[in-house]
Amino acid sequence: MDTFFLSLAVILCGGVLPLLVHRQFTVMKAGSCVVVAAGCLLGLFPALSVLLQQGVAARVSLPWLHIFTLSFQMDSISAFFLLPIFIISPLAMFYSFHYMEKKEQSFRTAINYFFNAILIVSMALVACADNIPTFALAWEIMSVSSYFLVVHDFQNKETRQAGYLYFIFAQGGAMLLFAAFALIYSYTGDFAFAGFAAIPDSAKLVVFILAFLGFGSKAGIFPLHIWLPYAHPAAPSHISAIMSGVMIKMGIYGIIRIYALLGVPSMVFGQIVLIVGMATGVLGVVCALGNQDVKKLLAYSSVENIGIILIGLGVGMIGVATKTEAMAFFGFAGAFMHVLNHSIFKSLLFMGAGAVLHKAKTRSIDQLGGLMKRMPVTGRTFLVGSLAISGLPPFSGFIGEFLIYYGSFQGIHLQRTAFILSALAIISLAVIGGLATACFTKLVGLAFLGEPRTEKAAQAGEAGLSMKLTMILLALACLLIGVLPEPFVRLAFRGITDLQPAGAYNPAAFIELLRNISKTAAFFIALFLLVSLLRKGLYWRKEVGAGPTWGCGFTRPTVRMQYTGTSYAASMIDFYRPFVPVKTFYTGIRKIFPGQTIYYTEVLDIAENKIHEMIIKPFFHLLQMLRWIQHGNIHLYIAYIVAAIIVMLLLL
Amino acid sequence: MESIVSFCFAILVAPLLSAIILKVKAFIAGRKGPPLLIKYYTLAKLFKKGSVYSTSSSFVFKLGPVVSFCSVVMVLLFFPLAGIKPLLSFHGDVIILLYLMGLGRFFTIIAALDTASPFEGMGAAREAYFSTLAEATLFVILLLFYRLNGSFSFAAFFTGPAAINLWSPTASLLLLVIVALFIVLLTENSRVPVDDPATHLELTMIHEVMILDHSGPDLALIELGASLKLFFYSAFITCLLYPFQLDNGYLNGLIFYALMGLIYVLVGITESIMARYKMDLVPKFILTSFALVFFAAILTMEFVQ
Amino acid sequence: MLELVFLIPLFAGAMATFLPVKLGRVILVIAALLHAQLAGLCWLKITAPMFDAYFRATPEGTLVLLVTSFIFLFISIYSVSYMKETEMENEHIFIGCMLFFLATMSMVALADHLIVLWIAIEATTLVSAPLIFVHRSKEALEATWKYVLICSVGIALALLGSFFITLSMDLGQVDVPLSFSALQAVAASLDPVWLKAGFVFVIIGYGTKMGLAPMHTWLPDAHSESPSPASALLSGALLNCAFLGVYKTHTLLHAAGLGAYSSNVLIVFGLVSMSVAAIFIMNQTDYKRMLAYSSIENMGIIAFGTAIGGLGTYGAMLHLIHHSLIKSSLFLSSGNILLGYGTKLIRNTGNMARLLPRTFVSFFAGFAGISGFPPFGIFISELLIIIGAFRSGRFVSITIFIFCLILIFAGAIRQVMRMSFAQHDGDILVQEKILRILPSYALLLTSAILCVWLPESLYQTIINAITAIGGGVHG
Amino acid sequence: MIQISDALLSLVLLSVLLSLSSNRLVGLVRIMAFQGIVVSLVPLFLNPQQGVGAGSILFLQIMILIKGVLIPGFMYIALNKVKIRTEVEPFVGYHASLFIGLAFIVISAYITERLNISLPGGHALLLITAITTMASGLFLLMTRRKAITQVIGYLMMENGIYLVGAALAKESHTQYVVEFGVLLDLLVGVMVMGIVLHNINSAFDDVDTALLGRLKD
Repeated sequence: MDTFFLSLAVILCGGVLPLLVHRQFTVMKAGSCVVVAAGCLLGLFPALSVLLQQGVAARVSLPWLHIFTLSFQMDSISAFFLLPIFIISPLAMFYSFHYMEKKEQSFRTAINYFFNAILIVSMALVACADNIPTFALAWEIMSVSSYFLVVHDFQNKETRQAGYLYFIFAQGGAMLLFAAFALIYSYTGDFAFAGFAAIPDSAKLVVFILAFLGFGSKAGIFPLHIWLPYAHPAAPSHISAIMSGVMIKMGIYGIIRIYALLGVPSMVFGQIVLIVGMATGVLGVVCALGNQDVKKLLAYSSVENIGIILIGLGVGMIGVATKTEAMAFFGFAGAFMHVLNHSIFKSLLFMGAGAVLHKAKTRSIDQLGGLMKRMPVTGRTFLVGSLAISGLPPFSGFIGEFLIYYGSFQGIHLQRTAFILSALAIISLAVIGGLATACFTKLVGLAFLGEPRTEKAAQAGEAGLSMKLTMILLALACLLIGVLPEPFVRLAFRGITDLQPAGAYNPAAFIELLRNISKTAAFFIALFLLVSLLRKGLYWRKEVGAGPTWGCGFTRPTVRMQYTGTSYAASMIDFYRPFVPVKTFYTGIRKIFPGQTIYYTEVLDIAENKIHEMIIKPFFHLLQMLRWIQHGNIHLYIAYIVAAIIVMLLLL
Repeated sequence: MESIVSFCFAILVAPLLSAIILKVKAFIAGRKGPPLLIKYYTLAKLFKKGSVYSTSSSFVFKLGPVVSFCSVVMVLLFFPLAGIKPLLSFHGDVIILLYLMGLGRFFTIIAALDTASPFEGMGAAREAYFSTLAEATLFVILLLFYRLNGSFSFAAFFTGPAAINLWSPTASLLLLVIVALFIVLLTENSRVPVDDPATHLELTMIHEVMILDHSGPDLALIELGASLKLFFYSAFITCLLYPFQLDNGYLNGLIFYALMGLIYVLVGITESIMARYKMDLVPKFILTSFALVFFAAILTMEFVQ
Repeated sequence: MLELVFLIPLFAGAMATFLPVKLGRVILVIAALLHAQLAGLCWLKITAPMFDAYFRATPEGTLVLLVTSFIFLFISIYSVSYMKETEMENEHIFIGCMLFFLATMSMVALADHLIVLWIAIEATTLVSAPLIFVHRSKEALEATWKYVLICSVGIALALLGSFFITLSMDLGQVDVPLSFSALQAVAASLDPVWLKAGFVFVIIGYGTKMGLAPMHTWLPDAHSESPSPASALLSGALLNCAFLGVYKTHTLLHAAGLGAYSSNVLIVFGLVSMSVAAIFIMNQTDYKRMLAYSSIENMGIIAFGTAIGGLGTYGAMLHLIHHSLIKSSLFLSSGNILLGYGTKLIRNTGNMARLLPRTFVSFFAGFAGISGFPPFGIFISELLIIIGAFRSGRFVSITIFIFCLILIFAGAIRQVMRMSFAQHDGDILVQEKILRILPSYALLLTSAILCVWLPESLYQTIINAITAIGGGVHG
Repeated sequence: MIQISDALLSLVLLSVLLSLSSNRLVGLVRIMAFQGIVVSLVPLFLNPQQGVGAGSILFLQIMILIKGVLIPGFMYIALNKVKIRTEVEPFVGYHASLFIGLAFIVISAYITERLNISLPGGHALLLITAITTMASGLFLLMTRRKAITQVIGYLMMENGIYLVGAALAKESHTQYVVEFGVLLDLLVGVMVMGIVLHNINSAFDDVDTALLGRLKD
């Protein structure tokens, strides 16, 4: 545990350092990156040692403000969640070395680095917090520091709005968490996490729902995900990578933690988590499909992946409730694995998107195209990331999904509710998988392939060195986990050892299966190489020509005729209507010689839309009406006092 | 050894079977039709040729055919043909196989998008769309099988004493599954009424339009891959129809390929007597298959206690 | 000689009123420093009261006195610079009234006698009226008029309440001096009906002064129209003093076994105040009014926290301290903003992050603090109040409480972000000066430090203050 | 024999009713002066058997000075200085006000009945008067447009509260020092109000509080 705190101190130094030397731009960036990276590396040791030596749970506590103690404990769950924090964060910092190029904004960059370091530290503390005040403190610091990271480009109106939305959700979520903790405290009278299991079952459900909503608002469960598609695009890309790759996982961590602490094998928890997970996953990916903004699309895809993780958790919880050990084990392990995987490929994708944004100056898919040739490294790594996030073998995303599938299939033999839920989990995973493929073929195919649709895209160049290196590293990780999943899955298995009900299962048989998967992946790659060689052979000494794409008889094709993201997704979106409303704006054709007309569609987020229409608007109207109270008339003000007295005397 | 032979035989025979469909269609239309070996001729011709690549395209375009071909071959490697144990098999292989097919599709789609052609984009969008629905059906079938038989690989589904087929007590459910699978077959292999491979209007096509720009050996790989894919789905249905558990391997093989031929004929007949659906009716068609298997899955709550 | 705590500022105020302005400024700061020392002595229990029938250093009073003294010190430094910048007319009166105000507030904090407390609170109204009034604009006049009249009416009712408490003593056949500490001892034999009636009038009366809705109506006007140092004093110190009156009466009721009743009343008032604040913080157009409504909210929180007992009461006391520190810092920052932009309308401000970076830091940090983010203490106090409320099983009220908190946060952050980041065309009228920045930083820093390290003796003072009403840290 | 205290209380009631129906500001101020003096005298006659101490005589003088002379005088000056139009300008008409005043008396009688407590000397009338005075004061505060009438309403309310205090509180608790403080506060309060009034008049050319409605949300 000492090493852990030492590493946090080093990271903090790495954050404070830029504030001191912000006048030397390059020195500042390099220094901060190195120090933070060193800190993170240091932090990995205790996390890994807890994971590898089973049952080592270090604990530290110190008194705070007379009535609290700040106590930290690193068990396997915390240690596992520390991995993405300490792996992705330094990489994102490294990436930012070439991403943050505006020398004139040197001080602002320094502030960004400062809050970034705070965010890393606070996330690590959240993962290790062991009582209510500690957790609340770390959680709030995390929220506030990430808020400042989101509003980095505050001149931009959209950024401000995103920050606004994010902050509200962060605070609202925190309040719900406080309520959940307070409810527990009201029974235990103790701040420590350890006593949570002692509260009555009826209270546990309420606590769980409150905490689920609170953590869910951070993780981005439907319909509390509204802030995500705003905040992630608004933040600088390395921040998006950390937020999407790591920070929203802290919400997941919270859900797991509260579940583990409550320790109730009730079906209801699993049902809630699973159903919300399915809704989140499907609606997330459909919204992603409908969006043409690269970073927004990725943000929705994060929502989708949170959905997948929740499905995994839900399956695990149902497994615990029905005493189906294997189901519990694989559900949880799959969720853990997906947490790790998602942090890797999502940060890779956000970094890729950042590189595109940096060079092509636009985030709209409908304005990009042909970047594969102009940004070969970014394009190829992005392709790998897309394959991984679509859950396709032999890349990492598949492994997590496979575990979850495997867990869900274990539930197929159960009766009634459990069976139907498992079946629904499988179906929704399949649907999500299919739609994710559609979504990422769209992203890769339209943004990176084909011809550039605008001048901006045509003039894009390759990203800077540090950006390229980071992306290559992450892409290799995706492939590595996909081909050699065993050690990583073992880590996930170790991760869930402290999740009591699931920890007892012996996964020896499954390791065999993993090796098979790994063999299959290897076999597939071999086959692929073989066929490629064959293809090479077939083309040997043959004439290979080049010409324009065949226009199907159309003689003068232009780049604007290419299929756009909007049209690509249109029919799929249509399939999911009423749940995915589409706003259409069309001026129509009026005169005999029609002038310019405008046609424009936008895929709306049902949660955002409905919440705004049905709740926010009427509520604000009510508030506006109530403003009459302060009308400025002193006579009535005195009448208020009199009325208050009369009412109180009557109630005496 | 037996497995290798069976696998190689399948790869060799697949194009021939595809030609049966053409023959049947021609027969019903009252024409003579192409020779049965037409697919082999086409493949040979294509393999001999060189290629022309679009200036818009990148390496992804060349990767597409290879990956999609490999993915289908992989699936066949795991599939028990005529009751013969497949080359590879392990518990849980179905999922990785379905996902490998997804990988193939992924590359087909982005290869199509790589050409910057609006028509190919259109085809790609449809392919992506319909396959999301078909995939859901397949997964329901998997879970249904898992519930019936407790196994998790093609080999275990269709071989051994607990093999799933029409001769088992749950046959009524399997009827639904077979119909659904047939629909999926039509969808995934771009047959009428979902797609019309013979049409000459790019706007109405799905799969064919995606490969407009491919030529030479690339196209050959795609064609061969398509034949193998059709072979796989037909074999899937065939296995459900009959348990290939006779002691005589040759007899098994004979029945297998006869049933296969029957399915191809059925596809041919379907193609002849049906018109292609309007694009927006296709999802409904595929959803029918989903509904069928989902219904079957729910019914298992009564059957399997 | 405990009474020196209010006699010295009184004397200094009289001097400042009649001496030249420049000397007056020096007197202001020196008196603030002296007062801080005297308050410290009082805290350390070194000085004893001379008129112990009327004055007494109770723990809650000491707490309020300390807070008042502390923030007054920084506000006085700020106001020296502020007054130089604004070239205030009647500056000597302003300085004098500031000191009088300090004197009367200290008197409130030390008062132990029912009626003396009343006199002191009424006196705070009277000496602070000129502070609001000092700019003599039409709005300032209106605000002053409303302040004086509404508060006077309210406090008159508090006097009635005090009489009722006296009556309850007579009816209960006890004859002790009319001081809180004496009544406390015999509380059980007081007549419950009249005690409750007295409480009703006291809470209406002092509640008016404290800014509890629906008697809060004067507060946004007065706080927004007065010069910023005065607003900071009104919000950071005066409201606490009024709260002290409510608190002492609540203590009395609790001792008499009527704690449940008074708690319920306080909770209702607290929640109504928070709701009203929520209504008006949404879409607020004037940032000083926004801060004023935020004070109403926080007084609601304190009332609520006090009422729920246990940890909640501890939280309420912490909230009182931190709210004073942060809110006065915010009002000081708002003074800089007002000087910089020359307007109180939010829509005419903007881009503070660039134009007034130092003020931006203090304003935004203050806002984060008041919204309950660490490292500022309101984070802890709100957490404790929520926990306490759950602990005492008040689920409905805590739901409203949390809902209001979220609503207020949502309303305020919008305005704060607008002011901090939005586009602004035009120049800054008055640049930031170090003397006008440091006090607000110092106040915020104090809150942050108290969130990390709370001195043992201060902790003990808080505990002593709340044990009387069943507050504690193990409840 | 008619008790002096009862007579005084009746006078107070009469002054309350008069003030409600008065339509001239000057008249109103005079009524207030009268009421102030009468109210100051009440405690003296409340408990005749207790005797009159030197302290209370002194206090009585101060009281009369402040309530009967200083404050009304001050308001009189203010009235002249700010040249207020002499109409009272109520929101609620004089007759209606009068009736409401009568209703207050009835209600106070009812409340006093209900309270059923042992008042010193059994002066039920004292409590009735006190409540009526307070209520009427609040009523004036709420229904009279002019700022100066609001001050008068406030004064009336204070008078009512003072009566309650006199009725309920034993002298031993309050020891004059405190009562003197209360009086001082009252005096200063009214002075501050007067100053503000004066400024309002010079800023707005009127003291109509309906003009004071700029500060709102």
